[in-house]
Amino acid sequence: MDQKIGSALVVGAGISGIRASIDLAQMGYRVTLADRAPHMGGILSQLDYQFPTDRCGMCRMLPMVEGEPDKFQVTLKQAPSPVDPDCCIGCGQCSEVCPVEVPDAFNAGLTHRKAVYLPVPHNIPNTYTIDQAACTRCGACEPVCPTGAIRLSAMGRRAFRILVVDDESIVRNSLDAWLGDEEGYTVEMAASGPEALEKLSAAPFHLMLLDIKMPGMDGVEVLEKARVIQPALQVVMMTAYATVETAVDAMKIGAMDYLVKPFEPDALIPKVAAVYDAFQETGYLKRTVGAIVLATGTTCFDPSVGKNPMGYGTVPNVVTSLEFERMLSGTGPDAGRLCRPSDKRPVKRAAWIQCVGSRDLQSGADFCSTICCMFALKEAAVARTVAGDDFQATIIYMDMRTFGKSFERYGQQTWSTDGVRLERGRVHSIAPTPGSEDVAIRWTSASGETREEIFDLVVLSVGQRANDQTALLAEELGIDTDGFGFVRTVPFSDTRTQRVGVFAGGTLTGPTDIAESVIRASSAAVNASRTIHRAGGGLVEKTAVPDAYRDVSREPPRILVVLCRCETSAETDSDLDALSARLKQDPAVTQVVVLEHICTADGWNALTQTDTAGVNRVLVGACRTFTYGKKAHGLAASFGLDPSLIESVAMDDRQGPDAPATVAAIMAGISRLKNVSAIEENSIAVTNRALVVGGGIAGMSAALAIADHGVDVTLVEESEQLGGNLTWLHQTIDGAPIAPFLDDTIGQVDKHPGILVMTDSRVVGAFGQAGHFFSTIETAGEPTTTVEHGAVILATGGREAPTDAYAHGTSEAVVTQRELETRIHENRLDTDAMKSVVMIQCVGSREAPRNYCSRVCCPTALKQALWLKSRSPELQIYILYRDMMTCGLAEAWYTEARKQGILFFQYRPDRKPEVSINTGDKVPVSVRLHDPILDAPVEIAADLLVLATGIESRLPEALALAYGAERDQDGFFQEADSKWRPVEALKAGVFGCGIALSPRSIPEAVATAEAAAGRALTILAVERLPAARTTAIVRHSLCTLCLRCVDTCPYGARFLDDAGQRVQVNPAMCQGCGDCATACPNSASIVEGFSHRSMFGAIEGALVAM
Amino acid sequence: MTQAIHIDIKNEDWLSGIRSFFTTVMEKAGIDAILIPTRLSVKNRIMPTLVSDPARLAEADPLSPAFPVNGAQQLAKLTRLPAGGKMAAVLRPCEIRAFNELVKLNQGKRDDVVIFGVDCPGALSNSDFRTFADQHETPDAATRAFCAAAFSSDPIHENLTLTSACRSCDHPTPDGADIAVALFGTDSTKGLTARAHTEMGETVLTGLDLPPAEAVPPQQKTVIAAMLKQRKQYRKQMFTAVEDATGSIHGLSTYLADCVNCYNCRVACPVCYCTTCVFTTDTFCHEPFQYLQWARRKGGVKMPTDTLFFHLTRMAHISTACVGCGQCTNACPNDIPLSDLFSFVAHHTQGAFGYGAGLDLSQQQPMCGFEKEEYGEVVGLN
Amino acid sequence: MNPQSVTTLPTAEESSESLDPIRAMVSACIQCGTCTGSCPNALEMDLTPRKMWRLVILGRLSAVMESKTFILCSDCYTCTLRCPRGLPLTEAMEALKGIAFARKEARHRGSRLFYEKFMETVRRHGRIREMEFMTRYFIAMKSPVAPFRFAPLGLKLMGKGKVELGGGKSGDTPLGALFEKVADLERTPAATFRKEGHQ
Amino acid sequence: MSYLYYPGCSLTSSAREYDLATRAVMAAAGVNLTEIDDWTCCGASAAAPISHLLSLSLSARNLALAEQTASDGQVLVPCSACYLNLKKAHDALRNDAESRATINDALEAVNLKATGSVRVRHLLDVLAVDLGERHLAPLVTRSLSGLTVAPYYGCQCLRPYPEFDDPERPVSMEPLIEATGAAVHPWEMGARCCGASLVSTQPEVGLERVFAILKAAKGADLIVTVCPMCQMNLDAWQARASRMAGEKLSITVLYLPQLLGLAMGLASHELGLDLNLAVLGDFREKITHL
Repeated sequence: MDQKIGSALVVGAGISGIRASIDLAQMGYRVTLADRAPHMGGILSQLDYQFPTDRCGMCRMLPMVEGEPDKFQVTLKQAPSPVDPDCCIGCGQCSEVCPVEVPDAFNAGLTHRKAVYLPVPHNIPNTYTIDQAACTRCGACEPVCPTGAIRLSAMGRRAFRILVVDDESIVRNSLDAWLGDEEGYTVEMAASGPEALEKLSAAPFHLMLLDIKMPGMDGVEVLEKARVIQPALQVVMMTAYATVETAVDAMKIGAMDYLVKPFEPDALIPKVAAVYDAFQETGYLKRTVGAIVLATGTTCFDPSVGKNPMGYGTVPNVVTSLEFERMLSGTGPDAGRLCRPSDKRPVKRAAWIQCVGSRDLQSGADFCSTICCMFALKEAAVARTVAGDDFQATIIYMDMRTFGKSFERYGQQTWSTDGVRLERGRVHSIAPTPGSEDVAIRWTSASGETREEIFDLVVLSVGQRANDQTALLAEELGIDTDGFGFVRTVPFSDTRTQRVGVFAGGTLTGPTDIAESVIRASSAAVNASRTIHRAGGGLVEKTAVPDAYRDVSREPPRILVVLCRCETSAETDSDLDALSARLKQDPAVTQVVVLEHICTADGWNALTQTDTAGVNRVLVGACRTFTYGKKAHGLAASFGLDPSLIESVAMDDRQGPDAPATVAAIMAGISRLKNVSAIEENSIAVTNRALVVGGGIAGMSAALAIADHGVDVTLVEESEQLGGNLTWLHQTIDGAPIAPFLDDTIGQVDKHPGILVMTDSRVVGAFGQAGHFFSTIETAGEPTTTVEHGAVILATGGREAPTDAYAHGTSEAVVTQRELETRIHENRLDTDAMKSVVMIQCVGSREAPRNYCSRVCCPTALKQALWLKSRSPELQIYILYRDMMTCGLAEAWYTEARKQGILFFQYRPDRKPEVSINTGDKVPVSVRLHDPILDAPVEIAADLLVLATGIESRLPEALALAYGAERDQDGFFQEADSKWRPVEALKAGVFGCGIALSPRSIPEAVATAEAAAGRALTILAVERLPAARTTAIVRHSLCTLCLRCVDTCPYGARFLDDAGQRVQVNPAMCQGCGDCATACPNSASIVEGFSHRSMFGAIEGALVAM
Repeated sequence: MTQAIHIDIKNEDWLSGIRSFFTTVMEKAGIDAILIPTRLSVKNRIMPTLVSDPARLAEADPLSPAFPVNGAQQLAKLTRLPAGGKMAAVLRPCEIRAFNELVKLNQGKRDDVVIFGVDCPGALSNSDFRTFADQHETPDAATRAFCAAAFSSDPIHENLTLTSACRSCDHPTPDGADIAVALFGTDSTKGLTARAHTEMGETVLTGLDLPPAEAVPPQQKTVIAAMLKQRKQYRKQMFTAVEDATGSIHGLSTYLADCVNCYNCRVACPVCYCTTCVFTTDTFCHEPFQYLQWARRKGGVKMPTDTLFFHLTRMAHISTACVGCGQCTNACPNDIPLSDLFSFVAHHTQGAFGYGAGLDLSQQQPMCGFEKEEYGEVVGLN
Repeated sequence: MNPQSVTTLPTAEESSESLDPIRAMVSACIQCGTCTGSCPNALEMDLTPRKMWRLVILGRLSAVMESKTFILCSDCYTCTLRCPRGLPLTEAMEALKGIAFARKEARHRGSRLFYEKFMETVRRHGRIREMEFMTRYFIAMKSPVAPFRFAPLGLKLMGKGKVELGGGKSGDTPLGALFEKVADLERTPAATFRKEGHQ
Repeated sequence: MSYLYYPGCSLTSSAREYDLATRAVMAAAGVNLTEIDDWTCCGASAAAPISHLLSLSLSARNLALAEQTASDGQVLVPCSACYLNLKKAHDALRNDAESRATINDALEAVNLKATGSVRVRHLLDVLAVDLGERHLAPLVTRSLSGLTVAPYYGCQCLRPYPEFDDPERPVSMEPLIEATGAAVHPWEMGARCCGASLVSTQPEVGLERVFAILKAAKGADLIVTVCPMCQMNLDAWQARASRMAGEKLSITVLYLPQLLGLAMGLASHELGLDLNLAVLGDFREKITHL
């Protein structure tokens, strides 16, 4: 079936933009991804390491799809690239000759680059681009480009061709000077009418400045004739005062305007500019799209603006965390050696100053940037591996916000290593240390004494700031932004703006980390998809008809070798002849041809034209073959050969074609080719139904998101009603009541024709794989049923952890947050009878038994405290915390709470508050604690004690295992990758969302649900699930069933069949890593396309050349 | 449950004692068949034989220095899949170790076979054994003579012409057996002791209602210690010799120069478990062009090719599982001391992984199983 | 004061409500210590500013009054400038001096008299007259040594003819009326006002 | 250019030289100053603790008078303490209706009304911004090259109102000093507190500040100030500070306009140089040989 293809626009090609685009593309939409920068990747392309792996993971994301336009009209200003990416071979000769040097933004200005440069040094394939702002258009690069990839002269004003027609040379010359030399247009001149017409018929022009009074043929006549040759040509008449009427008549026959001679440049230039701008407009890209996803992200706070108390830019060796990231990087200024900028001395003592431009009303940031704490911890950890164990890191922080999944453990592990020191405090400012390049900083320690220490380097953990272009974009689209410039969303959603069809991903709706950005991106993508889907631009069926290639499996290898030649010289020719002769020795090589400059358009044509009738394999030898990577399929088509039968090897153009390395590469290529056999696509039929386990807000949101795409959903809920935790929650921190939202959601689920709700039901068993699962479901008082589905989403949620700490259970006056919430909700709380309330945070959290932060408790405490204050302002409320985890915009509520006079006491896990219950008419609870600020004991008489006990997972191990998913050590859903694939299990087709992933707020839970739905749809939207191109297979004749391969497979893609007779591989799960092939002693397990013989051949080839 | 029982010995005749013991085992422990070294009816030689008729045990001879094949392979054949009966096997310590490796590789199962082990003073190479056996008029005489020498209070191993694998073996006691029969340091006038090492062993012994064992002979420890001292010494010399000889590619080629790709060593190797070896697949059947290429390059190429490569590959595949039984040397038609080389390499590879081939069933073999963190630990990046 | 003494909450201390306007000024404090780190006189203070603000927030009036921290504020406004919460700390310090003077805290007598006598001169003449002011101050101090601390300077100044002895060219505008009016206004609680911060 | 002029008490007595120099330099620069008629004390640092309203009203009185003279005038204030008080009053009048009302209630007692229409400018603000080196450099008749000057800004002209300079690391004096041909002494003490009235009320504390500053000034030929309080603390207490520090810390301290005046060739008596408490002999030496 062939449906109308929906299309979407994604603005911003950062990690979120890419994620959203990939999701939409995989759901079958055409996606246009737009970004200001000349490269993709956003800020993350500058981060080489992310915790917890301290390795980069962008490679763990899938490639990008581009496409064309349904409802929104968007106009993108597309700056045509002066370097043709298809031709650029990245040789860098252009950069060598470029005279312009500018600070390299990629290395956060730590290094310099030319105006023509590689935007991301470590991209492959990598093509140069020109910094239009810095480029002086001197043109030096154009001639040196070996492939003619640079079309600078054909760019911008140079591309705008003006023809000046006047018999007076003075006029011609001055116009040439003004328009050509000054303004940079391309100006040609004609001294007479005929000459003008000649030029017009020779080449296209955009504007003609035409004199009226000329001997022979006058201007009017030229105009008439010219309009025949070039109808689109714009003409401005130049006239003497006497002949103004003629000029006016000329305008009747197509001239656009006239100038009265003599005229000043000021009179002419604007007219020309106007015509030029109109001409440029035609370069704009018009798009009609069904939905828009905004992912323009945030920028880093610039500490040098305003008061600049940190002396950034003035005090040496004070850098931002981003600059530090580049300093650590292998592609950074010091090639991965950690040296400080001022004198390149190795850094041994560094300090991180947190909350620079965050949680700082002075710099207008009443929010927490969320990422900096983990960022600093990670940088400290990585720095130790880069700079050695004698590296001393000091992190000076206000609250250590390890709020996310696995953050707390990562943190503990980092700061428990000696060499990493945490100091609670706040550094206000940095002054230069006279006569030294070291940096001295001063702060008041938690215990109150003032510390002054000297460091080699100080890193400012700069906060996130709303992107400057966000406001403009928001205005264009008519959506709101908050006081900080972040895009406002509708209640209970992090990604829906008030405008239907416009969604926001990533950090655009508030500061957040990579994982949440990726989640929001996927959420935004799936919501965009819903909009388009409702508009009829449904999901497309992948028409999986691969271009029919010739079947060569039965033929002996006949190889055509194509060698590329850069320059022609006697010696190269003889070398090439020698090489050809040598290659021809191999009976498998039937033909060797030499072509010129395959890297150029002509060369490439020559290549595609090459006759391949007699051959069934092709080897191309040329320099920088990676640049052909993206063209390989095109070549395959023109040769009618499967791409795997076409091999390209790199010839080093700095040496002769007979250089050992080159010969070795070619020989190796040949023997690889000899042994390859075209790999047939294997795929799996997809069952077009999803199973969602858990009927809380996450489960329901996921079910709705999927069902809205016309895919049926079975929603299984253990209890007798839907709603999960929302059934007892009263309102959100910003006062939005929960009940209406819950009722509405349940209503939608019940009404939805595509959703089958099974309450009182549990999944008791399951097997299967991505595309086709079988689940057995047990419903109270009914026979068990089996559901077949293509994907499963685990939304089993979590519950408030029980506790018996702080005398809970012994007194009515000691409650958990949930118990308080319920009392409020059921209106069973007499606030007037109370004078004071104490709240204790982190009860059993961030240490055994729950060594993680439950994330929601701090905002909840603020929510409840503020609610109580609003009820009775006289009420004294005391919050006892370890680190207030009010990340992102929640920080504002923290500030509000303090303004409201709510008192906060910080306590350390080794010095917990003590609680005693009083009897009789005494105030029921006494809380004793130590106030670190006063370094003195405090005793509080409380009418109510509220305990934040955190959240524990409700994901049963058996359930996870039934679907081949795993639980992390805290019993939550183990994601495939904590940042890049946050809602899916390593086993394909199994997803998790909501609290099952980790504790989170309602909007966050909804986001994960929609993200999981989106990811699931990428499977459910297709009829068959294609497997990876290269997978491992088993040669059963050789297999001894020792099962080493099964044990060793990291993806669990291998299993022993039911009969226990054969080892099977699930091609959808196999990632072709080759671990099994290594473990198997007799090559019963091999990775397709990597047979021993071809490997030996490659080695042999290399040896031959030696 | 019985831990150990006493095997009665009359007039110092161990062989008869052992035979009657296994007869009791077959009758009392419900064993359908027992794999035990037995005389060939056709010729005066010994081979592992699956005996179902207790009467045939009169020909059994688990004490003979004959070691024609490593029994582990044979036992794997018997236990790979359910056999429909209960079996027992009498194996040398190195055979038990090899079998354990095969069990880990799913090539055999221990669940329904009772493994008996007998203290092993060592064995002779096939050719030496033939000579030795022919020097005595009856096989029993030969075995008795051997035992007399091997189990004397201070055995002179030089006179025993044991294989170098045996002389360098440092696991002469059958610790991996379900039931172990102790011979070292026992007073030949008194009886022998069979001790259970596993639950299965205990159940069997219990069923035999034989008298419980007497106290462990005092000299047992000292005898074993002395023997190990001797062997470790020998082993050390052997390793230095091998190291000197094979330190370079040239040296190694020289060491293996006589190889003719008969693959006997591979066939004889108990832990070489592949049904079809990669060396007999198409992988090594090169194109004629390839041979010509080699010849062109070096001016000549030795045929058969890949002899060195074969041994290196085998080393790569089995050195972590090698139990040093010496059968490779035993099988080589051209007397290449392969076992010396392989046990030398095995010593290092197994050392690297802190692994002891065949010693502990529960210990996972090296390079099976994917360790997420390993990469970082090894290359020092994380 | 002795911070070790147990703070009991909710505040039991009577009369601590006079702190309320100041509490309101600093309630948003996050105890980050920027003020302490920035204060030129912190080292000489018995309570660091951070501690003192904490006590203010906790309503421990007597403990605050016992300290001389706020008296040692030299109005350099560095803390006010730097406070991440943008709190009007220097003003709050002044307000505390105000409370202390109003309570006629014995330990702050010296400072109080210095300020009061200063203002008295202003009240009488509209402008300050060092000589008159100093003499009044010394008399009020009832401290025989006080004058000598300033004597050298005083003489130096006189020597330079830099001490305005009054009756000279400088004008004389009594401001009694204005002082009275302000006093009246402040007696009527309606007028006790306070404005937040500087930004 | 013309300004309303509020000298403030100190400039009529302990800081007369500041008054003289200011008037002289302004005249030389062609700036015309109109002294506010019948101005009174701003309340200094003493009024605020006693009564917030009183301190505002005292300052407001002067602004009211200024408004009578020129409703859109600019009030030039050389004393930083006065400047801050007037600025606060101005801020209250301009940005807080409630305060404006109450202040004017108070001012009724003296039949005055203030709206905050005039602008309050510190002398340094005017010198650095309105005049700047472009106006002053041409007036330099004798270069002070060879002199190294430590610019001392103090607190209250910068904080809490960062009107014309960086309140943490001010630089506005540097171009002016360089215009005189003198060099700027590199230090970090320019905006650190001098101890203010603590030097009188709590000398043991206040003098700590003073000698920290004098210490840091070592290497400079002189310190220039823009506030009588700072000036007094830095010049009058050098002997005691030296004793505390146990090293000689005496150094010449001038008011900024005095320095400028010297460069403009004004006579030392016009600048009241003889009134300064700390003008060292060797400094006199130096300038006479310039």
